[in-house]
Amino acid sequence: MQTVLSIAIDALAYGMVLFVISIGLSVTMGLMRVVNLAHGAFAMIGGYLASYATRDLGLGYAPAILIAVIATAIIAVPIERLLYRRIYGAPELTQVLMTIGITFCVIGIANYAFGPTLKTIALPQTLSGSIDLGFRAIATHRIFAIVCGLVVAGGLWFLIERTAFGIRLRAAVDNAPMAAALGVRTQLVYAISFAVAVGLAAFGGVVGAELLPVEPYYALRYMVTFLVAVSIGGAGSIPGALIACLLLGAIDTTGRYLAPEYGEFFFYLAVIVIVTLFPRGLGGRFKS
Amino acid sequence: MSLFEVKNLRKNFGGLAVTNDVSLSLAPGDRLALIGPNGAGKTTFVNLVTGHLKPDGGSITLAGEDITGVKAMQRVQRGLVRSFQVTRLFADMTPQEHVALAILQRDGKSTRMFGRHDAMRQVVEEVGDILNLLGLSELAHLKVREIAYGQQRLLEIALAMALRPKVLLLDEPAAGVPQAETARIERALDMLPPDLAVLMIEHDMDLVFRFAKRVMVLAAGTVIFDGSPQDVTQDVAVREAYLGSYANAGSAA
Amino acid sequence: MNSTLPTRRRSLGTLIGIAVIIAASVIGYFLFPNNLALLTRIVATMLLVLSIDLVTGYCGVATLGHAALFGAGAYGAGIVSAHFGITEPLTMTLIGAVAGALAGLVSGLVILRAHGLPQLVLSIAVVHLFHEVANKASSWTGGSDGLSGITTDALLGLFEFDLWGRTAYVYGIVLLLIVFVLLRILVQSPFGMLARGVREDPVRVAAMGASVHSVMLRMYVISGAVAGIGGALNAISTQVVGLDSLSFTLSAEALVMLVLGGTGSLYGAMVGTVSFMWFEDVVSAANPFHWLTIVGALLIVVVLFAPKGLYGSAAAFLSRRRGGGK
Amino acid sequence: ATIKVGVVGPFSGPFALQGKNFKAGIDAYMAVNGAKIGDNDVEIIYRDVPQADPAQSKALAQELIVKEGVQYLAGFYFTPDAMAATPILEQGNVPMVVMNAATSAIVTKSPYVVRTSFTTWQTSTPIAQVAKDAGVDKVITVVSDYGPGVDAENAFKAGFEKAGGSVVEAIRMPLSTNDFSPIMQRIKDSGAGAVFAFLPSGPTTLGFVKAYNQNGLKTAGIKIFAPGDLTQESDLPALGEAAAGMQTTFHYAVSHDSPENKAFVEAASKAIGNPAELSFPAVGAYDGMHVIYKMIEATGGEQDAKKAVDAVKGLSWVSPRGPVSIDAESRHITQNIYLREVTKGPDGNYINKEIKTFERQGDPGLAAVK
Amino acid sequence: MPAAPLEVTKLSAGYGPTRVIEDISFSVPAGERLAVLGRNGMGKTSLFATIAGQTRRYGGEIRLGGQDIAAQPSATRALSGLGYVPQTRDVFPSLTVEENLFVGLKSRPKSAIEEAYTMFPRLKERRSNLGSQLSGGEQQMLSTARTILGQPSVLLLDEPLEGLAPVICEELMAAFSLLAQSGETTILLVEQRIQSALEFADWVMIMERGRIAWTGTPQALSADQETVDRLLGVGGLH
Ligand SMILES: Nc1ncnc2c1ncn2[C@@H]1O[C@H](COP(=O)(O)OP(=O)(O)OP(=O)(O)O)[C@@H](O)[C@H]1O
Ligand SMILES: Nc1ncnc2c1ncn2[C@@H]1O[C@H](COP(=O)(O)OP(=O)(O)OP(=O)(O)O)[C@@H](O)[C@H]1O
Ligand SMILES: CC(C)C[C@H](N)C(=O)O
Ligand SMILES: [Mg+2]
Ligand SMILES: [Mg+2]
Repeated sequence: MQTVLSIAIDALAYGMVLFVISIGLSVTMGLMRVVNLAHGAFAMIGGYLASYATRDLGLGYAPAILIAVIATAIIAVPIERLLYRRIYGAPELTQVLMTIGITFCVIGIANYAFGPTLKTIALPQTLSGSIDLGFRAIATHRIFAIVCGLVVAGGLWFLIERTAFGIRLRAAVDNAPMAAALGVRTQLVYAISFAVAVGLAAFGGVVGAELLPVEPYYALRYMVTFLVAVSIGGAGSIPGALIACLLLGAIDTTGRYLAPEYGEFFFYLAVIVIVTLFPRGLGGRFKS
Repeated sequence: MSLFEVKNLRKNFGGLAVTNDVSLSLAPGDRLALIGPNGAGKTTFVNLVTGHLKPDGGSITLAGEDITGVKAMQRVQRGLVRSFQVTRLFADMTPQEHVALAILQRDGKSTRMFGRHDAMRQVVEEVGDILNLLGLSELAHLKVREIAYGQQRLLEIALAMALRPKVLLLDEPAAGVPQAETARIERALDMLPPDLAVLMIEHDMDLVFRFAKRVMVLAAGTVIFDGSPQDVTQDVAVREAYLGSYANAGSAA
Repeated sequence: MNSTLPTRRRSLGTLIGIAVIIAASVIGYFLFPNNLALLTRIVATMLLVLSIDLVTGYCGVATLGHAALFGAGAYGAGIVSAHFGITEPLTMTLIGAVAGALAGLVSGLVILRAHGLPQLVLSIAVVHLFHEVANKASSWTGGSDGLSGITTDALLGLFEFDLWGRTAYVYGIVLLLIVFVLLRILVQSPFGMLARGVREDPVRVAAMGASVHSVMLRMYVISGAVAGIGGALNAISTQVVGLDSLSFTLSAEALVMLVLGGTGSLYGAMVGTVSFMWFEDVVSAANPFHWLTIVGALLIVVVLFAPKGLYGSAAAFLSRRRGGGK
Repeated sequence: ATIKVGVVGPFSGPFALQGKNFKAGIDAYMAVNGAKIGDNDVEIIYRDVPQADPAQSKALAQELIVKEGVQYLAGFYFTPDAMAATPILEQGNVPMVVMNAATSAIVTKSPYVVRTSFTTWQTSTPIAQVAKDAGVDKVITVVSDYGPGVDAENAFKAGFEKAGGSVVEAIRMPLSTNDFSPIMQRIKDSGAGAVFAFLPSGPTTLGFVKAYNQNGLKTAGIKIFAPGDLTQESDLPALGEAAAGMQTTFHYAVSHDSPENKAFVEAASKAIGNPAELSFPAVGAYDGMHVIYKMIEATGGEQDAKKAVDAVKGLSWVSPRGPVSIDAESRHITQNIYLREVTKGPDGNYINKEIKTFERQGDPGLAAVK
Repeated sequence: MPAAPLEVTKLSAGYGPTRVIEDISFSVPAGERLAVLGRNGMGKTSLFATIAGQTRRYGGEIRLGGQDIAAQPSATRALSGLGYVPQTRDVFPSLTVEENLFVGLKSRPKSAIEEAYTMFPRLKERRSNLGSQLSGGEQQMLSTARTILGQPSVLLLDEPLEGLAPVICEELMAAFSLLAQSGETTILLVEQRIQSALEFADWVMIMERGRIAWTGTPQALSADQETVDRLLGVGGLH
């Protein structure tokens, strides 16, 4: 029983970290319909900035997160204007080409600027210890990640499903020329959404850095993980992404506990089973 | 024995009974128009019959065989062919290629991996005939994405014709086609083999009354009328639900 | 390649293609006589990229897992040589093709269960499963140390596979030519047209009475055979097979090459492979430490200025010029 | 004349750090010993294989030999890459100096292979004795599920059982594991008194070590034993406090206290730019260059692979890692293996501090696979 | 005299290198109902799309209420009072009916959506359905209602009756007439049902291969069978 509970807690914590990092990608892929393979690159930029802020500038964790999110979003603005704007609505494969190119560049630049070693983000005292749950210990930081996940999920869901901005965004995505013909300033809507998605990536990069440490190859190393999480959830669906991440966290954790030597195998087998059962993703909002 | 028979077909979307116990039968040579208000369930009916949707109940027989559980494409192979209300075409292919593909498919040659479709003289000839019939010859080599919508509608019909079906279901074949071109469609329809059974959904009443020998009216998923074109204009329920003042203007044609 | 030209012009196209391939190979041979191993690798990769083009460009199946088929061919050819003493190159190639086709069948059955993004994920899952199996079956595959001990007889009993890689190169070119011609015939056949139809609108294809699933599955098997030949060529010329030949990375790279050249045309696949690998070789030799950035920049530039890929955009440009001239 | 040395390694991509260390070691050696041997200039040509990719490695090796005309091949971080290049050595008349790849069998693939790094068997065997001496009888092994991991598992098991201990459970986990909590839970549940772990150096070590602490294994007194890959110096700044007290065995620590090492570290730090990035591949490369220089001297710059290799068989010298020699029969390096503990160094940074030496260790792996 | 709600001068446009609109000039007085007729592929849709800012314009001016909007992006044109109901309907498939209507509101209060429901009760019944789940006719209603909610001063309707039941057509035409009579909306209508179009319009414009081939009153056109035959095809009128 303890074991089950223990696995459950690990699964929840891991799933939430996954969620925090991948949800931004769900927005770009599902809502903006851009297969943004550079998502990890933005998460990584966030991580580097936060690491720099805490390690070199000696700032606290909270301001570091804030700086990382805002600065990454700002960095993303010209990239959106010059590059992404050209691939909205382009065939998926073209988007893949462009965003992989961006990822390569970011990796190269990060490697050049920060060197190839791991970078950590200093945690405040309150988050760096572990909490004793009685039957086991869990890192305080993971609790923090779980809370972050829930807050992000709630906030984003509200933004997209319940606000005028969310409706306009979804309209623009469905059919940009028509949305424009109805007076939606699609470019602005896109730019804002992109900034939000990138900000989320950066946020996830910082919060998840304990599990997925920041280094130049981060941008590609976890790309598949994010991609899987997002599409299992159904791109664009926030509840879907949440469920998917928790589910994948559970499968991964359980597999790793019960049969670590086949961990990867079970994980991808499970992915196949889930996709076969839910070919549009768990929360798929779109017709096939 | 009828060629095509639908019995007690039912379909719900959520709580909405879109198809409610609909039965219908077609004999070879039938020309039936299925009309009804928007959202009455006409397209859904076609989708059910062709296997694009799964019915909640009821049965469908084609030439004496129960095809209720048969896959959509096999229904087509057995001679049940449809056109789409909103055109579904291959945007990057030419009308010629479309029709050739349909003919090759009909003849069971579409999966040949050697030999080129355009090397088969018969096919090319037949493609030419069909395109000509629908006035699409000039556009034969343009990509479909470059031709006007109305012409795409004609191509939809060309495809259905090329498949040489036993039963043809046309979902608003004239929607978006100007009256002048409608004449072309009518002409094409006239040239269909006489023993073919045709069911046509249309909101263009002029066309309906010129074409149909029998009219069925669907409203809210239920058949409210099944009879001759003459009688339908006299039916109070149909007038109110659908025809409006058209009934007064009379089925002049 | 989309409009229906008269037959003669099409065969002419194939002939021109053959001539270009031969010319390019000869030029390659004399221009880079010391780089034949690289050229052979390019040819092997080209077969993989062509194979992806069959399912992606012609059937619209998104895949990031195609190395599974390539790797199956490589391991198939490698294992029969290392463990069963079958060292005749033609036989090894054939076995590679069969292994690839089988892998194509298996991954096709899995991957075709979804569309779009989920499909992409299925393909990723498949290549990871293959990778994992190969890693686990290390007594057969050598696991992560790689399968070594592959030996190859002289080709036709005459030509040894030598250090300079001449035999391997010529053999690769011959394989490429055969595959190219067969694929030209395939994509111009009714089946090829049907496949394009599937890419554009599967619902319409089904409404014509054709089975979308079976078209795509067949294409997957064919594509597996092509990729398998590429894998076998790699095994024969390198004499080592590593897990990388079953990796996501290779799958992704090959897809990038395809898109770079332009999907939906055999030439695009070949142009993409050559340009990417050549470019990579040049810049990574020039600066082994920071070349990734330059390659990244190249990809961005291509999307900005040749959105249909190098070949695709060039072809579109030419046909527009020609069209405008009329 | 100019004598060219072709170096194949991961200079970009996820293992760029290791390739960077290759280059630092080579640059350091040449900075200290000059780029000239007699009248011959030595020129290094680098070729990048970012991840294990034997076909690419072979193509590049061949290009180096045939086109660039290199007389020596060197580098090779990954086993399959090294393996792939071995068949062309004889034909090309080129010796290969392996500066890292750590599978025992590589040296058997061609008589022209010389290795100046280590094998996983070599570094993992001594820690078994350490564990036993620490009073541990039951150990659980946890390794990454790939070649070197399996080697480490076997090496430890063999050594530990010989010492009278027992391995209660052997876990192999996917290389891509990010979250190690469930593994830690398994370790706890196994009832073992200590864990033997192998993870390749790099990002995952951070998660592993953190999970070890945060899941309360450290406080529960479950010790961790590992070869030095887990505490590579370049990972230490990130691991920091979490790794403190961890004991590993390895052939080289940057903190090794000897005049040779001091000189090496100084030169290599300069070459690499950021001293924190310096770690073991650099010393493999440094010594590899030493071997190559000796070969060049012996052949007088002529291309004669057999003579060159013969000349270094039995060669011994004092490397930055301590006294070493090339075993005449296996052509693999015989060296000291050190037990080290992670502690804060004099300048406040964490280091691997050597606390015990296992002298003159050969490669037990060769015997084991034979 | 106030500027005409819509004035087009020497407009030409097309797709890529192919021109499909050639040198078109016309102007529509306030509250007028203009019918644009023509056979398939003659450029009616392209004309509207160009006015709405969705094709490549090669030259010419488009004035909305006297202001040149030709260089403005589509959204700006819409916000300054241009309404466009495209032939292909273009409902947002992944938005519900209500959300579709919401997008059309521009900055009007949400309660205004009721106006659309009054016009098409059918839409109210299906308010929480996704756009992709609507029947053809329902999509047409939604598309029209969505644009009208934005209270455009110039309304471009591209075959708004297509696929609608005869009763609904009548109601809709009546509604359009009302809108025009209020004087605040100027309507341009493309319609294949020539009879309906002529009953509705004050003025008729016929297009032929991207150019204006004929203009005049509906009465004049009805009387001119030769033009009808030539420009609209045989048997155009019944
Ligand atoms: N997937 C679905 N989920 C929910 N409701 C649906 C779905 N598909 C169709 N409907 C509803 O079912 C009803 C019938 O639709 P159908 O398309 O059959 O109508 P129709 O008679 O063809 O109308 P029209 O003449 O306007 O084309 C419509 O009200 C539609 O909104
Ligand atoms: N996206 C496009 N790309 C290239 N050419 C196009 C495109 N859309 C339309 N055309 C061409 O422009 C011309 C005018 O088409 P348009 O759709 O404006 O005609 P229309 O008068 O609205 O016809 P319909 O009555 O069929 O709707 C046609 O010849 C058509 O082939
Ligand atoms: C442990 C690692 C340094 C070994 C290396 N990756 C190899 O393949 O041999
Ligand atoms: Mg319908
Ligand atoms: Mg039109």
